[in-house]
Amino acid sequence: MAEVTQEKRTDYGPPHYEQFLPPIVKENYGKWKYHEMLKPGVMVHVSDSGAKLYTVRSASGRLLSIEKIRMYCDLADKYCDGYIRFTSRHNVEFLLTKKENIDPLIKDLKAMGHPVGGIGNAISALVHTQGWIHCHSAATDASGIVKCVMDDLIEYFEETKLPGKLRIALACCLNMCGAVHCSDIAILGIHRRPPRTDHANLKKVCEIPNVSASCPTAAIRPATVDGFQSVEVIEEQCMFCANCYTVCPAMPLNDPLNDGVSIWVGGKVSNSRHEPMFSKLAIPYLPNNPPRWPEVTSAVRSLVELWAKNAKKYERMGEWIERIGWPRFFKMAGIEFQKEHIDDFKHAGLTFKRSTHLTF
Amino acid sequence: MAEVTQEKRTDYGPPHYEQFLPPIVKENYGKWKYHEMLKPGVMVHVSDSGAKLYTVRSASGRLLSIEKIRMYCDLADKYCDGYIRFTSRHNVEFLLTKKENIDPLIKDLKAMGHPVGGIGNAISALVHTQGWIHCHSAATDASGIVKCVMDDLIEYFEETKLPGKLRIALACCLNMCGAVHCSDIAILGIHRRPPRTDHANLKKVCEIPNVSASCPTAAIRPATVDGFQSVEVIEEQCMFCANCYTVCPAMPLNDPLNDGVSIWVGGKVSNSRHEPMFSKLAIPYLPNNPPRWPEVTSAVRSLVELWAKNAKKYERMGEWIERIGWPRFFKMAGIEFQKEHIDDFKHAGLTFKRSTHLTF
Amino acid sequence: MSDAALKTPKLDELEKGKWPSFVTEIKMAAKKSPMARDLLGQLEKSYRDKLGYWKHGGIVGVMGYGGGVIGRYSALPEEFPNVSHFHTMRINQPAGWFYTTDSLRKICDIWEKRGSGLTNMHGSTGDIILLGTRTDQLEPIFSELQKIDFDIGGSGSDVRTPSCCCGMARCEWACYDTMAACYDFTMAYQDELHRPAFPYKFKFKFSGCPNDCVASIARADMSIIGTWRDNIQIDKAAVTEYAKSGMDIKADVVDNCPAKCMEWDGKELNIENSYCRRCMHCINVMSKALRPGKDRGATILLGSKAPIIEGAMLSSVLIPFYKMEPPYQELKDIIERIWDIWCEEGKNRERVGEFIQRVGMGNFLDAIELEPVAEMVAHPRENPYVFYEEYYEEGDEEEEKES
Amino acid sequence: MSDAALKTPKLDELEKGKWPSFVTEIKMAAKKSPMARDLLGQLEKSYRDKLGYWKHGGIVGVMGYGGGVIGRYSALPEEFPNVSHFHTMRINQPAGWFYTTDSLRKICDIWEKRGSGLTNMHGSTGDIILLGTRTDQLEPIFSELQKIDFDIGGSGSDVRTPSCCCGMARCEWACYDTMAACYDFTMAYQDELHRPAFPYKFKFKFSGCPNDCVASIARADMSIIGTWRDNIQIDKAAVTEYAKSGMDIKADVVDNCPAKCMEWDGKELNIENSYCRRCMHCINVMSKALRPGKDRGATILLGSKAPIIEGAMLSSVLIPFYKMEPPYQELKDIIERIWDIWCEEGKNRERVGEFIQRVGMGNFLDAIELEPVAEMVAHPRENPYVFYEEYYEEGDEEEEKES
Ligand code: SRM
Ligand code: SRM
Ligand code: SRM
Ligand code: SRM
Ligand code: SF4
Ligand code: SF4
Ligand code: SF4
Ligand code: SF4
Ligand code: SF4
Ligand code: SF4
Ligand code: SF4
Ligand code: SF4
Repeated sequence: MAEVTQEKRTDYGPPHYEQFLPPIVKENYGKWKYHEMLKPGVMVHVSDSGAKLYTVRSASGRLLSIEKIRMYCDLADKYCDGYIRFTSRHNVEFLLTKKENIDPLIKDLKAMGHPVGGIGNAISALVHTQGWIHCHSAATDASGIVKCVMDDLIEYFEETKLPGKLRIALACCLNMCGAVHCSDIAILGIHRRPPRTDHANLKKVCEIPNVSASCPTAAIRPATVDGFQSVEVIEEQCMFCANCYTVCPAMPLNDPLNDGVSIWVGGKVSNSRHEPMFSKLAIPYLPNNPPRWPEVTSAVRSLVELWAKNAKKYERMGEWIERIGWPRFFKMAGIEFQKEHIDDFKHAGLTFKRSTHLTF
Repeated sequence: MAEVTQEKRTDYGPPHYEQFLPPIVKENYGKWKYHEMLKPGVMVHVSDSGAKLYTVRSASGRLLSIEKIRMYCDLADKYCDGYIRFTSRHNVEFLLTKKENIDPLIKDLKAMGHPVGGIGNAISALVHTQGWIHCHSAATDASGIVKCVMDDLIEYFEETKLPGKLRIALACCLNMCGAVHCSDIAILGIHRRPPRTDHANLKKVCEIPNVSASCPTAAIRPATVDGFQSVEVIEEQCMFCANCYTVCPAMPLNDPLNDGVSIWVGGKVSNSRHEPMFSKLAIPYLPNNPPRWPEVTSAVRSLVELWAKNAKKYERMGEWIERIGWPRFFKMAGIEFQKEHIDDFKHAGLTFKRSTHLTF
Repeated sequence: MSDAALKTPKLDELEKGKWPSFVTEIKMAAKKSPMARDLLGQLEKSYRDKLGYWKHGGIVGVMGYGGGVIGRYSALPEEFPNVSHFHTMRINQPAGWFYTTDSLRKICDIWEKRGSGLTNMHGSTGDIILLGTRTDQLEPIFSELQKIDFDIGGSGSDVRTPSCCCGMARCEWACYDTMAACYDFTMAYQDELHRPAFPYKFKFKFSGCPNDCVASIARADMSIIGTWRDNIQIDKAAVTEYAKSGMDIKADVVDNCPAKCMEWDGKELNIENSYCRRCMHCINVMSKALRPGKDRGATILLGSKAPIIEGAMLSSVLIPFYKMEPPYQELKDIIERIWDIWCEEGKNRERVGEFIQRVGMGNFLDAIELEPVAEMVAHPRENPYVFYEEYYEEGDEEEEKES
Repeated sequence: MSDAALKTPKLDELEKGKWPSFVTEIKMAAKKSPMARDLLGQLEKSYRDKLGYWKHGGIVGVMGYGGGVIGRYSALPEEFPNVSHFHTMRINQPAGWFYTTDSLRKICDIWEKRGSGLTNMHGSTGDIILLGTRTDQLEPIFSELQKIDFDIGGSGSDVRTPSCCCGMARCEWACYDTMAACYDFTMAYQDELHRPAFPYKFKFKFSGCPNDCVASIARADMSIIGTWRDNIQIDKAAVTEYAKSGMDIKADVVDNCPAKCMEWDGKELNIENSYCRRCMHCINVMSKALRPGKDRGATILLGSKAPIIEGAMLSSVLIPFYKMEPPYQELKDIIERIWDIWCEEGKNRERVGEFIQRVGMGNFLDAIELEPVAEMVAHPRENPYVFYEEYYEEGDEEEEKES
């Protein structure tokens, strides 16, 4: 009987968070006074009551096997009374009450292959998406590039030698599930070939008016092709957004020869100092070159280092570029400015340089 | 014979400026080293050679009778060897080589009723337009309001007690011949009633497709009214731009009951410090109240004084507001923020507040 | 695919280097899970061919719910039969992503039995992502989840799983209780979360202060970001401490204040709070000396989203300051009104931010019965194209204008 | 209207106050000119009725020219017969608005004989405005203007009368010879100025430095604004003088530098010129100590205009730095190409700034054969909607991609 009721339960929502809070957190909830970074990846929060909570932040690859989760649990049982949390950027945080547990925990984590860091003026883990692991839309892989980029930048995760925080994110298509649009550096998978319509099947799987309507540039119109009721795409009007594909499976854009990656810079989310900003196009196209995407990793490293070398303390990527101006940024970064960089979408005019504030 | 050739002369262009330059200007052309303001309305330019050129700037009403021009000429003959110039804001400038001529000249000017000033941290003359003097489009008069506003603000023309320059401009309709869109304070004539179509005559004087096409909101469509081929206006879609009237005389918007004036603030043109900025809507509507427009003059004075009291040195109106934020500006100015202030044209979304940078 | 044949030379390259390897994770799972093994095989092929091999998603789910499962099928089911189905389940994470090891182990156990053994901790909306299972496992999994009190999250045109920063649990700057609010709203909107009935998705994200550690301003249709109304709390002694310890207060703090409202004369730090923009910078840098004021609440913003189709948007201010006190009724009333008008007049696949831009903020505010305030705009309009809704007619008494 | 009857109680109010009165001017003219007198009468009526009494303009002009005269007719010709025609003539001012009294008197003489005796010195485009005459006077006036070497300015869809700041004639900051350039371009485009053949008007304005004293960035389709490429010239001794004389160099100069590229240690002023934005502020404030660099020229910007119809625009950078040396051939070639494409593809009443926005800056640059440079944008695109013009086909050799 109980069993049956159980089966019909819906809309009960997630478990209440309180049962997952360590006692020290419950006791000092809302009473934290200040925090300090003790060393890379380790900080302490001090409460009004004087209580101290130590946090050790460790990188995960986000894609975790249940084996790995269980290993984490073992560590949390050993050092944290069975509590553990994840962060909004997919790191794992161990909350300790005993300072002396910090180093043994870090040792165990490193032994498992999980670096500790990402706190303070560091690069934290990449927010990213599914890529070839799970999504039909992907113009590139997600986890693979993330792995290569962070292998290369690991020093900036494990140390805090940057002028400020630097957030990198990746999305494998223009849907931008990784919400890369406000990242210091964004890696974005892009298509560059118009959809190749499966004329024979389109009518069966999609509604033709919906497909036409889905195109923001009105590049799609109903047409009979090879005797099939289908659509035709005016290729010059296509900017590869894949909205048609989202609406209709018979219009795939994935294409090994033309898909690849673009790099965007200067976005931020926090309101600290400068208001939030969108990322802007830096490198229009780099090829998909698995398994190690050398072009992408080296481009990202150059950008990180250029910023690290030139920005003032606390200056995020976008704040730095705003101070020195985009022309100077392109020069310093050695990136050729091209037609592709110039906005030509709806509000394009507002991105034109409407002053003489120029550097030479 | 010569007479006849003369008659057919075209495209000879304006007279060459060189013949109008005082000798001291010709000699030191391109060699000026620095300038200083000596007193309100008077400055000296010093050349690399040491030569000194004194400028006395005097207000004119822009609308000048030939009698007045001749009086100016008399003064220029008396003090300036027969040279005179006008400025880009319609003031008259007397260029003197003898310092001792400054005061007598000023005396003569004042006797003629022409104040001296407008240089440095002052309010200069208003750039403005035709109004009821000459234009068919005017939603208000131009010269009249200018006169009232400057009568009221004369102290700021004749003295230099402001934090920086303040530019006021007026345009009598949305065509904005006074280019008021980048002024510290802009006074703009506005219509608020949709065109009243002269159905009986429209077809005779205008092409119906052109009229329909002229409307940016597509509020106009062909229709037969009272048996006449004409157009109808969907009134809720009209935002009173008068573009239809510019294209077609049979669609007048002028209307004594609804026309009036709006006030805009915070624009600038120069690249000094901040990049050029557009003026933004401060007061959506004030009535046309000739001959002295008391509502307009008092609104303008309040804005000037609010800025004068609160801005830092060199801070133009728009720079000041940008520092303190628009909500604070509205509070300090005692202006009620209304629906009308919120942009709803093409790029409206970009004017929404997309951060938490707020003052309370 | 036969066990012996599984060679992954490309993917093996991704086991090198210091960053945790997802390939290693898949291989760990593959020891027990044929699904994980075929995933590895198909992925190796993707790496070789530079192409994903997943078919366009199909609609699958559990009884009673309209979302929460992303259907996924291999395009190469013959080559990789174990991933012929490879559906993802989105499980609503607990607020703030805090867990007991016990609860995590229970999830692992279910997923060991009935799924690929692979997860994302977490998806970028915030859910626990259980990565890869077959259609016939969906109901059994749901029924086992019920037993451990984990419910399914959102997908499709519904409320998406809300998320929040750790807030008061582990941060000194939380201006309201993010976890309590996140939980409350999640519970309040269970029906909207599980049964898509909107024009498109609607996301909530809760950050405790303007640092916005869940990036809510960039990726939530409603962004709820903590702030304060009164003065920054200053501990003058602690300021002196910072100065003594060598901090360059002028350069590091004062010069970085976007409002230029701070003064430091070498001895005393003064803040002209009426100009302070609540940006957090000074507080971030001098955590021991400065704290947000005491009159705390949140700024409510609306409309952020990724670029498809009108271009990306950040959320914009709807309510400059809202006291975030349960049951948050006033806010919920506004949310209802927003949903009402958006459901009624929104186009299919039009996010609320796009909807507002289309109908105009002024009209939108009218519809949800909210007064316009200057805080909603970065600046007032620059163009003179104002729609006045009424005008005087000849013969009108002046007083009669309102119509 | 009979002389005796002319009462102007409303307008009389505008003879009070310290600012020069346009009513007084009209009255001065009215003593001799019946036109001015009827203008006064009609204007008094406008003031009473809050309404203009001019009819929608008609097309009038002089032989050989397509513009330069604004036709104007009273709507009350019976009441005010002397302004039944009240056309305006736009006379091309000399560059920089410098005159000899001799030349001005000659204009006055013509206008006394053949017009209302009223003028605007000057119109907001820059012309001498001769305010009010009859159709039959237009040819005689033009023929008399010819004798004194004054030509007619622009109106309609043509090049409008260019204007410029006084530049090198009276200003230490002129980075190129604005008056020479203004005159040269005016002469070069006489045909385009007098014979409307464009989709809409096209204005030139020349400012000698970024202070932009003719507001060219706000109201010229082509804005030519002086600037420099090398380092600001510093006279260190003069800097010291300013400091001694009590100037707060930190507050007044350094803190106002938008590039934050200046340093003042109480003794020496240093400018990191590679970051300097050429805003002019420091030079404006310390005119004796700082001067623009020596490698001077102009930034060429395109596209500003009033709001009708797409909303107001400021000009945007087309050529970041151009050496303004006669005959300015390279620039003129570009202008030709701009006019070609705009005339070919521009819509009726579409300003060049609107045209560029419609076709896209990238495409526009292609058409006028100019390379894109980063200086043209405030920032690169934020949206990912790039039109790539070619793609690889299967079987393509990689090298063959270009199509
Ligand atoms: C744990 C976490 C919240 C959570 O509930 O999960 C968190 C925790 C803290 N954040 Fe954060 N932030 C977290 C994501 C974010 C994000 C969101 C993101 O990255 O997607 C942002 C916005 C990033 C952006 O602007 O693009 C963010 C912007 C900040 C800032 C503003 C930094 C700036 O200068 O722009 C601060 C203040 C600071 O660092 O001085 C901050 C400060 C902090 C503090 C110091 C707050 C505190 O006193 O506890 C915490 C440790 C700081 C650190 O990691 O350096 N946190 N923080 C998130 C950790 C993510 C990770 O694993 O790396
Ligand atoms: C005479 C004139 C040029 C002309 O050829 O006619 C002129 C002349 C000078 N301008 Fe100007 N400006 C003139 C119109 C302008 C305009 C255009 C306008 O107002 O429509 C601007 C742009 C205004 C704006 O930004 O909205 C302009 C923005 C400046 C600036 C920048 C001020 C700022 O801080 O934004 C300076 C620099 C300064 O004043 O320190 C400047 C400086 C100067 C100097 C000091 C240049 C010099 O060394 O000779 C001249 C006297 C200054 C003064 O009037 O205070 N001039 N100046 C114009 C006089 C108009 C008038 O009668 O008042
Ligand atoms: C799983 C996840 C990525 C991840 O690896 O973390 C994801 C995966 C997909 N997203 Fe997303 N989105 C995910 C978070 C996001 C986010 C970030 C966020 O929520 O903070 C965004 C940007 C913010 C936003 O909502 O705008 C995002 C913006 C999109 C969009 C574009 C929506 C738009 O209005 O622009 C689409 C396209 C669509 O809805 O048709 C999309 C569509 C999709 C679909 C369903 C593909 C599709 O076209 O139908 C993806 C399924 C992939 C798969 O097979 O697993 N996904 N998606 C994230 C959800 C996990 C979770 O529940 O925790
Ligand atoms: C006389 C003058 C105003 C003044 O009192 O100074 C003027 C007067 C007229 N302008 Fe203007 N404009 C005058 C300078 C301007 C300026 C300022 C400038 O050139 O620096 C502008 C804004 C800058 C610009 O070009 O965008 C300007 C933007 C307009 C517009 C809107 C154009 C647009 O693209 O948005 C119109 C409407 C049109 O062209 O149909 C217009 C139309 C008109 C018309 C012809 C009315 C019409 O609808 O046909 C006006 C004739 C009035 C009359 O009866 O005398 N006028 N007009 C100015 C010319 C004097 C001169 O030649 O020196
Ligand atoms: S970003 Fe695109 S490809 Fe990547 S998971 Fe989201 S929808 Fe799929
Ligand atoms: S990819 Fe986008 S632009 Fe291209 S056809 Fe499809 S919907 Fe249109
Ligand atoms: S602003 Fe309008 S009303 Fe005034 S002169 Fe120009 S076109 Fe005429
Ligand atoms: S005034 Fe403007 S909006 Fe109104 S009908 Fe005429 S063209 Fe359309
Ligand atoms: S958003 Fe603010 S309150 Fe929440 S974790 Fe970040 S810093 Fe703390
Ligand atoms: S919170 Fe930001 S705006 Fe306010 S005083 Fe501190 S730094 Fe300045
Ligand atoms: S624009 Fe520059 S050069 Fe020309 S007058 Fe103004 S300050 Fe002098
Ligand atoms: S010109 Fe402007 S940007 Fe350059 S140093 Fe001077 S103040 Fe700074």
